[in-house]
Amino acid sequence: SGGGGADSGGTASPGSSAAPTKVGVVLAGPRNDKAFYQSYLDGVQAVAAKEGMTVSVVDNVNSPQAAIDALTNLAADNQLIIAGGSSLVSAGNTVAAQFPDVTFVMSGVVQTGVANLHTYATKQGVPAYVAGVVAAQESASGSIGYVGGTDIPPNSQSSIDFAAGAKSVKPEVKVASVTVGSLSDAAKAKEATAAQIANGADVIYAFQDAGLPGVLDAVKESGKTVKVFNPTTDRCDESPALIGYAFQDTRVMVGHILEDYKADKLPAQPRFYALDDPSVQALKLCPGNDKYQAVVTETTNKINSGAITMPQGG
Amino acid sequence: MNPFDVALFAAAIRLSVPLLLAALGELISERGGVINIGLEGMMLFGAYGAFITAWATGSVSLGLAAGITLGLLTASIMALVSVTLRGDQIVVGVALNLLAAGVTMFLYRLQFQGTQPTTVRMEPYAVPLLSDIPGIGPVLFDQLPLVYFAYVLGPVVAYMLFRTRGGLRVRSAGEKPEVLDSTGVNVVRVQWSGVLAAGGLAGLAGAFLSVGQVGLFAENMTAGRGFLALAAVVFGQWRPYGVVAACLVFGFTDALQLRLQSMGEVPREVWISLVVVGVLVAAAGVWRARRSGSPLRWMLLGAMLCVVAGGLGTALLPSFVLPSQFWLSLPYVLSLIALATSARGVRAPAMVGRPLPSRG
Amino acid sequence: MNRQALRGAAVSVLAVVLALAASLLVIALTGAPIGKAAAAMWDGVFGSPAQFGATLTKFVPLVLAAIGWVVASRAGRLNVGLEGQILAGGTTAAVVGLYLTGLPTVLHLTIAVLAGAVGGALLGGVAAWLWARRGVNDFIATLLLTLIMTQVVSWLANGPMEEPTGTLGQSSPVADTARWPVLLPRTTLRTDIIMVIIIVLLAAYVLRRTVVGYRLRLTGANADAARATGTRTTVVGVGALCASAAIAGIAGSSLVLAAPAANLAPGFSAGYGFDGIVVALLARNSPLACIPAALLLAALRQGGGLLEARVGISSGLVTATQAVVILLVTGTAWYAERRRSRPRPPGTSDVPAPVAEGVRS
Amino acid sequence: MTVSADTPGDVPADGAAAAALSVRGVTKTYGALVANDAVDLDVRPGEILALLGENGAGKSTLVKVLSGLVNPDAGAVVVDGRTLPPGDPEAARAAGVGVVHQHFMLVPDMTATENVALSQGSRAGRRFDAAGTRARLLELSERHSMPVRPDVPVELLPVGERQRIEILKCLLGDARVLLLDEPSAVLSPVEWDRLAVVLEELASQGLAIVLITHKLGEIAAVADRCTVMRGGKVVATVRVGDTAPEELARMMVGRDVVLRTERPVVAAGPVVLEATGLTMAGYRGDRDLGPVDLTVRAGEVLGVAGVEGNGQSELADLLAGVRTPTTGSVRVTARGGGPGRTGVIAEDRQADGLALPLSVSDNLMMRVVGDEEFSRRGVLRQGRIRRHCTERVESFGVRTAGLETPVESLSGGNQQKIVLARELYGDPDLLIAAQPTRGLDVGAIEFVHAQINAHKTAGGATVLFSAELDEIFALSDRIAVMSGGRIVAVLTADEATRDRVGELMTAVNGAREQVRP
Ligand SMILES: Nc1ncnc2c1ncn2[C@@H]1O[C@H](COP(=O)(O)OP(=O)(O)OP(=O)(O)O)[C@@H](O)[C@H]1O
Ligand SMILES: Nc1ncnc2c1ncn2[C@@H]1O[C@H](COP(=O)(O)OP(=O)(O)OP(=O)(O)O)[C@@H](O)[C@H]1O
Ligand SMILES: [Mg+2]
Ligand SMILES: [Mg+2]
Repeated sequence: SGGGGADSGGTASPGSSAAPTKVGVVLAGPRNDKAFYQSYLDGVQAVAAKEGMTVSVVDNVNSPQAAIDALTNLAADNQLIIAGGSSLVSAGNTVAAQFPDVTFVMSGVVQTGVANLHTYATKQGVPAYVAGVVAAQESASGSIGYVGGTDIPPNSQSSIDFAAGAKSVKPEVKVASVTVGSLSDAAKAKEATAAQIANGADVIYAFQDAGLPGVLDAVKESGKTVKVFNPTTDRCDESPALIGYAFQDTRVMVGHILEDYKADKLPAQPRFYALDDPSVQALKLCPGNDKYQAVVTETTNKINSGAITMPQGG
Repeated sequence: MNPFDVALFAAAIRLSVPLLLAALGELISERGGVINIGLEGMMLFGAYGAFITAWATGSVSLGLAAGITLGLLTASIMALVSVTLRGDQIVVGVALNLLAAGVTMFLYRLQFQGTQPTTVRMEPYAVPLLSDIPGIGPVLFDQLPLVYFAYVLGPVVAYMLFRTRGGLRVRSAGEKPEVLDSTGVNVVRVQWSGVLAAGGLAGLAGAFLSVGQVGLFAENMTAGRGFLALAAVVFGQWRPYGVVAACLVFGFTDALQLRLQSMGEVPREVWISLVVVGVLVAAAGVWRARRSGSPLRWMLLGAMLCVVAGGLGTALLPSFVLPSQFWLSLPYVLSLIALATSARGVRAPAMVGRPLPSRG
Repeated sequence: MNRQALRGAAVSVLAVVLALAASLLVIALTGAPIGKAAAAMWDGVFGSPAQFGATLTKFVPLVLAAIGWVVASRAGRLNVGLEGQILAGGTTAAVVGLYLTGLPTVLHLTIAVLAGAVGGALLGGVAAWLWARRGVNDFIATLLLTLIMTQVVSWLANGPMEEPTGTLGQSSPVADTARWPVLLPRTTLRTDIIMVIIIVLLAAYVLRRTVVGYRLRLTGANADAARATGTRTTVVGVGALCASAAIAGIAGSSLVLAAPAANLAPGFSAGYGFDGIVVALLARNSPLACIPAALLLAALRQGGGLLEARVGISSGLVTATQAVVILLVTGTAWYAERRRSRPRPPGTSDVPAPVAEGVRS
Repeated sequence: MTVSADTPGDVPADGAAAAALSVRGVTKTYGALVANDAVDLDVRPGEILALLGENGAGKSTLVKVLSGLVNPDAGAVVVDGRTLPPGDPEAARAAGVGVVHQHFMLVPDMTATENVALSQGSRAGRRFDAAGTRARLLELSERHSMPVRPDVPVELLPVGERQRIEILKCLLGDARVLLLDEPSAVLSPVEWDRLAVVLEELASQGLAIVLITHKLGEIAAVADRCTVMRGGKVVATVRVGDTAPEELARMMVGRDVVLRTERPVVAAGPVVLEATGLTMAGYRGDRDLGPVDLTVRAGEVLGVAGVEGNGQSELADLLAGVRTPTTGSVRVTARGGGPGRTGVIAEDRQADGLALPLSVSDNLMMRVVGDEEFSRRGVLRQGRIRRHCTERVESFGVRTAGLETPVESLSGGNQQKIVLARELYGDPDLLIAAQPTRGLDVGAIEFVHAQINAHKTAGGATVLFSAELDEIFALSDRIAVMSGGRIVAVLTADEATRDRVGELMTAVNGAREQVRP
């Protein structure tokens, strides 16, 4: 192990094989979203508690300049910066160069050739593909729906992949996507879902965090049998309508980041998690839907083996 | 497939109601000469206050009361700084939005540490007999009690503004406060009451979102409805029934766009109704031009566009999807068009955006 | 006159100090170490060249937006839509920076900045047209256009202008030839600040010493009298709105061309348009006073950032603190004005009592 | 009877009746300026007291103190034996003080009914009785022959009608004390006559009335006593019947005033103004102007007379180029050929002639700032501007603390002088003078008349619009009479008699001014 006494702004070189004592976390959204951002932070804090690191957090970073500021401010005091949210990537590209002693890990494709800049990210659309395959089989009406939040990349990727998954098994299935305009507007998510149901959709992929209860409400009030997928976390107990979720645990990924940092093994190439590590991302089914487990496993394997190629864009 | 069904209209009403509550309050405030950019913040505070109270007490009505109270408190800041202290209305409003976003976020996190609990919420109440009317019954009369309140609010506000002394005072505070001053009425107090009305109703609108519709709170859950309500006041041209109509139009387009998006492609019925709307707009334009000499050509242009787009759509049925941002900005575009094509007499109350003169 | 200006300035400074004290108090109430918080505030602004550079970087859009407000309000127009015009200007600058390549730096950058001005002016022009030809309240028109422009930028950044991988919801960076050169190495400060200072001085000069400035002032004071004595007030009003919007557009171009990421991203205007109004208010609509006022607000924004990063104060609290600062400043502005017009004891003024007026001796 | 100007209040009360309104030692200062200086005043029930004073003497300030709009530095206002709390308009209203302010206190987008209702009652939550208010308004309006339209937003009404609404508003408020601040400034002579009858009737019912006016004839016609103010102080109170108008004027200004100006005779020169076929459709919504044809020569003053609302204001705007005609054209030819310059004295100087918040110097530069003389390539030439403004201020005797003083702090007369100094600069070929002396005191009127005559003598052409027939007769070489938006006759000064002009003004087309139900 190298010099352990790396203090703030000190001499730690990137990838020094000691546990960082100070980690800064930047989140593009709220730290308590019960989903993506929260699990990022949980991951860091879990390791931090074990290893005795201090963690500084800046969240709700919603403009480019705020992203630069957050990264710069944290870089001044910390050795490792972990940024959750693809909108922070371009800020990472510029700030990393100014702090060669600090290691930056971004969640999106970064500029190559910068020694202290790395990518660890999830491809959030891929589990939605598997969900699409299940949805097409589950749907009795031949019509399924996608209720999106805002026009952000993981949203559009999930939308495209969900539709592609469904069409891959039933080309004639109708997939309609609606964007609510907010991830936390539960009232409007409810109306959007009600609209989907009114149009005959009986399986819905809801890309909603704080807005999910609105979606489930709409299902309940419709009185129809409608199944819902949600992203990220296990919320199966919230409603019997939930059929499964695109499990994502960035905590594990963040754990990997810290391990790799310690072992001085942060890769130069972007490290993407699709479905290859089920502890990071997977399509999981809620209890009582085991009949689809085989389909899920098969599709997941096909994707991992490259037998299925994912659609582009998003 | 026909999107124009009962569900659509019911959704339109539900989407209109929070707008209606906030916009009618804002109408009173603006008629009194204070524009309230902080409406969004007042709604957010209202939503938060209602949720936290309902969560703590398990009572929806206490929640609603708390929502109103928080709206009133926020409005007091607005009134204190912009009316009593003659601060710039825009700046105060912007600051209040920041304040609401910041404080609700801070407190909510402090309390719930990353969880998102749900709580009791208002139950729909089917009005006996009325809700049995086939067709409109279930749409209009099987709703949350607050929706019924919103139904009567428009006429109530109209009555208050035009038939009561208080209304006269509010309007004169917004047009020519010197007059009010000379009659011995405290103009500052009148403007305060306008702002408070806006705050209380905005708080209620926020409460409608949190404990009325979903029984939970989420950071920034008002999602721009305050600005939409501001636009509705403009679109409604500062008249109570105009504002009601504007909110219904916004609610309807919102419901329709959600519906159309979830249909994937735009069905033939929609194109046909676009033609119908075009014809109606043209007719209304001709009628209005007769009456008030408002510029006809813009109306006709808009109507022509509707007819042409509708006709082409009917004939070709392109399965195209408009970006969500188009729908999100539509209410603002509509408001601007309404203002630009309206008769010249339509204007904001003279004092909107301006501080009261101080007396010698 | 000077003494009054001084008192106004003193009240403004006092308001800010008061607001800072209030926010430190709130911070203390939440249990955070207050000394550390204050130190973080200070370091956030002056702690290192990078921090100071970042403060100055924020100064740029703030002061430009404030000047935009001053120009319009001189002519009696309320341009509340500076925020939207910043978005418009940034967008056009980004378009030129991205798609008009192969030019030498000087030329490309110049064109991109001008494009920003034009973009802002175009959006302001829509409001001006609505005001002049359709009688739409400028206040309302500019506000609505801002709300629309926000959606347009979101659409462009996620749609037509998104970078090739299509995964970031932002555009690619503009060509290097369209970027402002770095002024201080290892900071975000770029040479656009020099242009900005020139613009401020120019605006002050034009408003004070030229016929155009005179006509703006006249139109703002009484448009009817101005029109009756030969000033084309509609032209002046439209011109003021467009010029104001063009300046905001330049602020937008800086937020793209001088930003480290140098691309178009949703929300890049970050509220500068509205904060600019606060700056102008703080500066009592004097262009030169906008410089210290903008520095102050930039420092507040910058200091608040480090407060969150270092002391762990919730971003909600930092936001709320900024709101309190704005409220205090706004609330006290009038107090300063009012103090000015209070009766002074006889004998302290140089205004003689008008006796026997109306008579020509 | 001679009155010493140094002993105020030397006319004792008639009979033993206690004063309805007493003012004791009211003092109000604005900075160093003493607007009211220990003012004492008594008005008894049934009495009409005229308040006379030069512009800026402090009359309106006193009215504002009495109505509670202005908080005095010292002194007390006593109504019916009770001292009013200072600066409380509500208390003043409740005590029965009714005010017609110098500037209208009407909400423009409300109807007369609503405006009246607004001024009454104190409980906010209550429904107001629209039908009842309307009925009482109409009843009163009929009783006093002051026709008003109760359901039209007042912004669409002519000023005369707005003034009537103001007065009715006061009467409906059950006033015990009525303060009228220059009500006749915007009334036609006929309307004034009607108002005079009303005032006398009210006085006979026991109201105490304070009437502020600059017109000595009005004072002679209705007032019992007259209080004269100068420089914020009461200088004398006299019984009207005993005092000649010249004497009143002298007390007020502090020197002799020439009440009648001599009209210089100047040989008419070439045609300067030629207006042909001027029309304007739909002014004030439903009326059409014209067609109007006019010719005015150098060295000539054309007076335009007419009842308010018959198109004079609009014609003035058309001639001044402020508005564009629907058809027809206005040609102004310089005396030496080529396009001529026009100077305009706007009817409403504060609204259309001055930028009140700006400095004296800024206000003097409005027309000429773009000239080569005062700016070079768009940059102001400060030195020349300063010299020019100093010269203007001095030669017109403007009383101002300096060139940088905001015009709003000047008194009405000095504001008018600023307009004259600006508009007469450079010897314009044509002067459009609309109500040039409205609201001015006699001293200031004398000055303005002298300036108009000087302009004429220098060979300029003038079109004079005035609601004061006296003024028209005093200055005009020819008189055009307007009615119903047209010029119904043009008379020479010799042909024109008061009766003839009055008859033409109100004949046939004048019926348009009548109120439609
Ligand atoms: N009905 C109309 N249609 C189109 N343009 C118009 C119409 N009426 C007025 N305009 C134009 O709009 C502009 C402003 O009109 P507006 O009536 O507000 O002028 P104004 O009253 O002179 O201005 P201000 O508001 O400064 O008093 C003018 O240039 C005028 O030519
Ligand atoms: N709000 C104010 N601030 C400063 N000075 C004022 C103010 N109001 C009035 N004055 C000054 O007080 C003096 C008296 O004004 P006031 O309006 O009472 O005169 P007036 O007798 O009514 O004159 P006029 O015949 O022109 O109406 C003037 O010199 C005026 O400039
Ligand atoms: Mg106008
Ligand atoms: Mg007066």
